[in-house]
Amino acid sequence: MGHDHDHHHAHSSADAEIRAKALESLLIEKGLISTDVIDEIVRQYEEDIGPMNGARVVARAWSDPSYKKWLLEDGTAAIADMGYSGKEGAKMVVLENSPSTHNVVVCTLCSCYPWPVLGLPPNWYKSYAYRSRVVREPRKVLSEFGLELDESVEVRVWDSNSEIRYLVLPERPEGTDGLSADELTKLVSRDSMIGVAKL
Amino acid sequence: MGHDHDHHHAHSSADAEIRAKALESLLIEKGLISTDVIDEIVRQYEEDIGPMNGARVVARAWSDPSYKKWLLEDGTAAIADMGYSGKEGAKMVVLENSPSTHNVVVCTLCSCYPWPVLGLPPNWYKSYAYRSRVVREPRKVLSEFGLELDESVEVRVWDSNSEIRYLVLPERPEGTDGLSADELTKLVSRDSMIGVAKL
Amino acid sequence: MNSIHDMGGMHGFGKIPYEENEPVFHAAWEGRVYAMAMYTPVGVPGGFRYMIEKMDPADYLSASYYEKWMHARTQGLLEKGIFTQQELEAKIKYFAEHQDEQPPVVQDAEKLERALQSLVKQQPPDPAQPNPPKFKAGDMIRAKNMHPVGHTRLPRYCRGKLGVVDHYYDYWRVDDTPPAGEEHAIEPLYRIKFEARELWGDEAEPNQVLYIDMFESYLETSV
Amino acid sequence: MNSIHDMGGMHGFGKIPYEENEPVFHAAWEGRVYAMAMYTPVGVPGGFRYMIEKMDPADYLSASYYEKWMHARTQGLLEKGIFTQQELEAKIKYFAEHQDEQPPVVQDAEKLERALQSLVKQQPPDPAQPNPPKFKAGDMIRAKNMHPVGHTRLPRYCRGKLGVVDHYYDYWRVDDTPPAGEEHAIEPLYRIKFEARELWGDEAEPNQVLYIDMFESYLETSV
Repeated sequence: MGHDHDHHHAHSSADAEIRAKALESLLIEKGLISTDVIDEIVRQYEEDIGPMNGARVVARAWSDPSYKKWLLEDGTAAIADMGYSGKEGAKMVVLENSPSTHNVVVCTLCSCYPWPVLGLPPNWYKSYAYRSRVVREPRKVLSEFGLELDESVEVRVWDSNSEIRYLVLPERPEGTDGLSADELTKLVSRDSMIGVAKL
Repeated sequence: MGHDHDHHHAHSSADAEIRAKALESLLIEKGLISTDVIDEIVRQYEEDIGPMNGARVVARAWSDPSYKKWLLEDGTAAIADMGYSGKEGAKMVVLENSPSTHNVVVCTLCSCYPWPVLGLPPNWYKSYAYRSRVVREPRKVLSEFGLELDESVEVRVWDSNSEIRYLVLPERPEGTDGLSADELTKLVSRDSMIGVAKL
Repeated sequence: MNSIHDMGGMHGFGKIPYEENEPVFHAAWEGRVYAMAMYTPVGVPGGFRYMIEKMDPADYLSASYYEKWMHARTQGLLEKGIFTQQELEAKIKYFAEHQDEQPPVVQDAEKLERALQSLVKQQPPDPAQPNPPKFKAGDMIRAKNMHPVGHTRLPRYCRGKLGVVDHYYDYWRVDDTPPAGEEHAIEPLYRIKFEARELWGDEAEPNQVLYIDMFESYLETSV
Repeated sequence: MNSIHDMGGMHGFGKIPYEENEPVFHAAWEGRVYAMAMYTPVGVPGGFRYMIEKMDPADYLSASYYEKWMHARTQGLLEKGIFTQQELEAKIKYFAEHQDEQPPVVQDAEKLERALQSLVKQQPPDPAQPNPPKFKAGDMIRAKNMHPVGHTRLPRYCRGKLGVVDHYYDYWRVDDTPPAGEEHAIEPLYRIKFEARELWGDEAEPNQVLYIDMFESYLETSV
């Protein structure tokens, strides 16, 4: 989908590894962090904290109208009810997509992202191309993701740069009436909860 | 006066030399340019076209009130009368400094500069620091050049980005009453004609 | 700070790079840098984001995401005096010359417990302040034309633009660099809605709006 | 184009580098690139400046001035089909492997004469157009909030700002990328004066104004 601007330092990732080892070594020697903290945080973000969390929230909202109502009224509390809270999720706002409204989230200044429900952001979300372009030409950007929106659809771009974090509630796909919440969870992609894809 | 942001590619100037040779070789083989054109243009900018031209204009204006009047009214014609015209000097405007007004010139978008009277710009004029800062904090920038201006002096920053080019007419230094135009010429610095220095 | 990080609306960055089935971390060091950046209990002077924004713009653009995080974490520790440049360079030299060596392994149940607590801790908004919010939903506002040298969360592309207050959210700590000697202010936070045309003029795409959260001190009553 | 070249008002570039007794060219290749850039009688598609602005922003920031010129000249010749990427790479390879070799030497009195004429040629403004200038000195204007993807000479820091027409200068060719299939427009050009406070808000320095020349299509009547 185009070239990655991180290529400029591609040659130095060996250096980065060495510098990271030096930093870890100093922090451990100074007693500021321990190996198990680093190992466990990495493990949690690799295994437990990721878009499957957001997908469970979305599936429950699709399955339970009263939960959906609560989620849209008080995202933080409704998401905490699923066990998801903490860093980069102090205040969660859920944005409902509909046939007439499409929401898409960015952080132009850095890469703010709702960690408790989506984990750590993918590279494209952190890319200079996405950060610079989606506020100015969201339809063109979305079309590069394969999502063509009719002009009648209002595109709402959310630049998340205070402490508020956003989760997009995608439209429930057709033909999923009989599915359980667990089955629905598997349908919900990360990209649909950022707003660069529909389901 | 601080680090030069060109350091990032310092290692590649050998590459640049090779690429320049390749380009020259192709252009000559294709019959688009000749060696004497390149040699002579380089020679002219190294020897003939530089701030000494502007200095002669300034010295004449200091010495001859009617020339000064003409210069301020029609810079292009008055400068052409000294034999200076051509590329990046199609329309010249001369800006007179005074005890109450200080003019300083920049090109924020690239590095437009009045070639016929000042030659090619120095690196600091082309630096990202100068281009980004002098429109926003000219007094601070000028103080880095050693020029402290009283708050009562109006600072006029000129961002030259159409085809108009500017030459600052600095104030004549005190104690120069008896000097000839030739002697005055030697006093006029490049920086004073850009507006980052007084004489 | 009007630095390169404030890139909303810029041209020139090409197409968006997309990777199918992207891993959380592309190399083990990225995850370790992430954990050290977030779970070392030492603050970064001026804030983590500001430390990144102050990078040389060419370095900012050429560094990868976790290289920027490593820079901010390392620079912050240097400025706090946790270790010296000499100590750091000696360590880098050591690991460059001993590529099979690893940092020491230390387990610490207490540190782990604290980290796991902070990972999931709910952080509520700040308590209400003596002055009530100045704006309410529906008010027309103008985002200030401000150019602070310190950190700010008001991007350039919104400054000076007319918008509407869409929602008021409690009081929150203003992340901007406070004036010397002052604490971070606690202010009402609002969701502001801008029409794309107001932001981008004739080049705006049709039927687009932008929502962005702004602290009260970013806003002026529109005239 | 809102690319990195449009850096007026940005923070983060540090102090201004100053070199005493700076030579015109810091290396012989710089002068030769300058001459080739300006005196090769083949235009650069879209214009020389635009070709530089379209560089990847990280490359733009890390390239030196004459490296940018070389890029624009070379890229322009490639796009015009004057030589191919293969020919260029072969030449680069040749000179990399034969560092003592020089390009061929060819003298051409006719080319030299043309170059010297164009060096000093007076280029007058364009002739007046059927529509007279819309503004006159003293008029309040607002610079348009425009964000064209093509080249423009209206920097971001002036857009949307209120100023005063200070002077009208004849008709000039608008350097901006024209719409597809159209020629560059010829328009009245004005000198516009902005108060620093209008541009920079509270952070403006005292007693400062900015003058900048703007084509008529950059201006709106202020309301």
